[in-house]
Amino acid sequence: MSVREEFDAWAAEGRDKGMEDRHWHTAKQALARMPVEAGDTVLDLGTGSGYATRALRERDVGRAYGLDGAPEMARNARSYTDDGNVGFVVGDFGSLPFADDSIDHAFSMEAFYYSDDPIETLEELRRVLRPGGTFYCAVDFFEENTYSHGWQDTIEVDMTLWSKQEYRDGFRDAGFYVAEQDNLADRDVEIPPASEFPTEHYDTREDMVERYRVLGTLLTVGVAPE
Amino acid sequence: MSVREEFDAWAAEGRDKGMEDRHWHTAKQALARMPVEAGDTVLDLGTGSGYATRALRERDVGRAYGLDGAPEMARNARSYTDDGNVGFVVGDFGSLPFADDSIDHAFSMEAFYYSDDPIETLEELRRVLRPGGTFYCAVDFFEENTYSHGWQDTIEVDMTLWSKQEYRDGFRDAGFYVAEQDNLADRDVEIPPASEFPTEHYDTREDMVERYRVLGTLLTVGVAPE
Amino acid sequence: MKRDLMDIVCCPLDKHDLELDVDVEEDEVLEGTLTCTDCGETYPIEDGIPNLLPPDMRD
Amino acid sequence: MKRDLMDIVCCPLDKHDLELDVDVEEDEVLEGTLTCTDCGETYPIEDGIPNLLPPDMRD
Ligand SMILES: Nc1ncnc2c1ncn2[C@@H]1O[C@H](CSCC[C@H](N)C(=O)O)[C@@H](O)[C@H]1O
Ligand SMILES: Nc1ncnc2c1ncn2[C@@H]1O[C@H](CSCC[C@H](N)C(=O)O)[C@@H](O)[C@H]1O
Repeated sequence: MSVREEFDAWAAEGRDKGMEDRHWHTAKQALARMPVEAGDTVLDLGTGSGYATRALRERDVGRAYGLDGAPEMARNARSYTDDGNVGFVVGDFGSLPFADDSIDHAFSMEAFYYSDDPIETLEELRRVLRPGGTFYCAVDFFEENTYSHGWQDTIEVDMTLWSKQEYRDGFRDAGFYVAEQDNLADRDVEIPPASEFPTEHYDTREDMVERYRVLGTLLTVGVAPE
Repeated sequence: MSVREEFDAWAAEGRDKGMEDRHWHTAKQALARMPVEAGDTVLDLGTGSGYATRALRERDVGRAYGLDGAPEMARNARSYTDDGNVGFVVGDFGSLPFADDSIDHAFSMEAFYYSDDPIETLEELRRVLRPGGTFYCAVDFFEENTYSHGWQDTIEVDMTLWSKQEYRDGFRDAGFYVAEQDNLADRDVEIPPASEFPTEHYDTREDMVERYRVLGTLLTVGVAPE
Repeated sequence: MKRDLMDIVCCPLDKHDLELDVDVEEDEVLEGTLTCTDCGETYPIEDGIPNLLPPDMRD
Repeated sequence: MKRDLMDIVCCPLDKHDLELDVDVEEDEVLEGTLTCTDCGETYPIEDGIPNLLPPDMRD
């Protein structure tokens, strides 16, 4: 199934809003770290409901664009804001429709690993970022987070399962400098008392603590060179 | 008073260890984010007891060096480890005794603002870092942290009180890319119940929460360009 | 889409500039077409959203 | 100091290479002198720690 079909269906079911609620717990931490300045042009890759695009705009950037490969996602995202400096574009990670050096900073949450060819996507990002621009790449689906491995079985789009080291190496292979890597703990999700385990998803309370408070969301920050 | 006199006296009084205990709460968070690789050469500026130098070495870097302007600090730091790949050097922030492009990543906790000339220090760091190398600069003494402003009265070395924005601007003026800025919350310090306030340092519990859990330690990450 | 998107947008295939033809415009462009000034490929703007997927991914 | 520090260390004033003269060495150099190959300035190594402060900050 194509990205378009898979995620248009998600958008139609309203799953964009559910993702927004869950992903915000750690996405807000990554967004807060971004060195954006007033007037910057920023890009949110795989924007879904567009919450990160809207949050960046609140930091007084000049223009915030959300790109998504699923037209229904972009349509939903557009309907959640009437800020004229927020815009949505349908496009694919592998062929970004932006000019060289046209973006100051880019962000992506839980979307990068759907790319058909992650190195190509990173090269495209390097091309559109101005020298010194950053790419904040946040993912919950990564090698060390074994709790996420089963997701592929429920999604028909191929997913890339990189480790922390593979994220660093991939960024460097595509010509990025790696400035930071971190596990962002989700401190907002509620973890029930031990007596309620096993739950549907976790055998023990320790597992759920490891999943959310320790592994959390993997953030890799790349900086585009000259 | 010179850095040497002021901090040699601190070292003689054992204040290096007290700082280590307190600063570790947030320094460990900054250190964990650094994208160091096995074999890297790393530098800890204003190393004090050398705890950050030792912690970096534990991440399997090739060599970790701590630089300090106070010979007694370096002497103490040296006495706390016998790892042959950890070394200490007496030197000044403004005239770093390292060759161009010789350092992969640099770190500094609660020391940068003692520099005689912070822009010159940043330029020196840019010089010694290889392209793509990072400088992780962590400070508790900054404009937004009004609780820290009184410190200057107790120290005879002149301190630079920059705001978050001034840190970003200063890094850029010295030719760094700014990759990240964050307030690292100190979640380890114990905050007494409201009934115990006012304390010696805080009028209300809210003040102490703001100081540690919100303002915390200001981290600015610079990346050296080509 | 706002017209200022034209400053940074380009053809996803060959990265050349696009030309804007407007069919419906209110505060922003609601319906129209973006045409690559080099390869001539066209990209629709529908309900205010430009679809800049490579043509083979469009449907 | 370990001898491999020589790979990266330089004169703090003019950034030229330093020459190492060893007085006492065990696992590492404990006492000795570093001399700038350009300006001739000397820097002491005491108790295993090189003092590379600019000379006017040394005392
Ligand atoms: N190759 C690709 N090109 C463009 N968008 C893609 C894509 N692969 C996946 N996407 C989009 O990426 C999104 C992933 S879901 C995550 C949405 C949002 N960032 C959030 O945090 O909730 C979907 O909206 C999907 O349509
Ligand atoms: N201009 C300068 N050059 C070199 N070292 C300096 C300096 N100004 C201050 N320092 C050193 O910086 C240290 C600041 S205290 C902080 C020590 C340690 N990083 C910690 O987190 O606990 C002192 O050891 C002091 O000697």
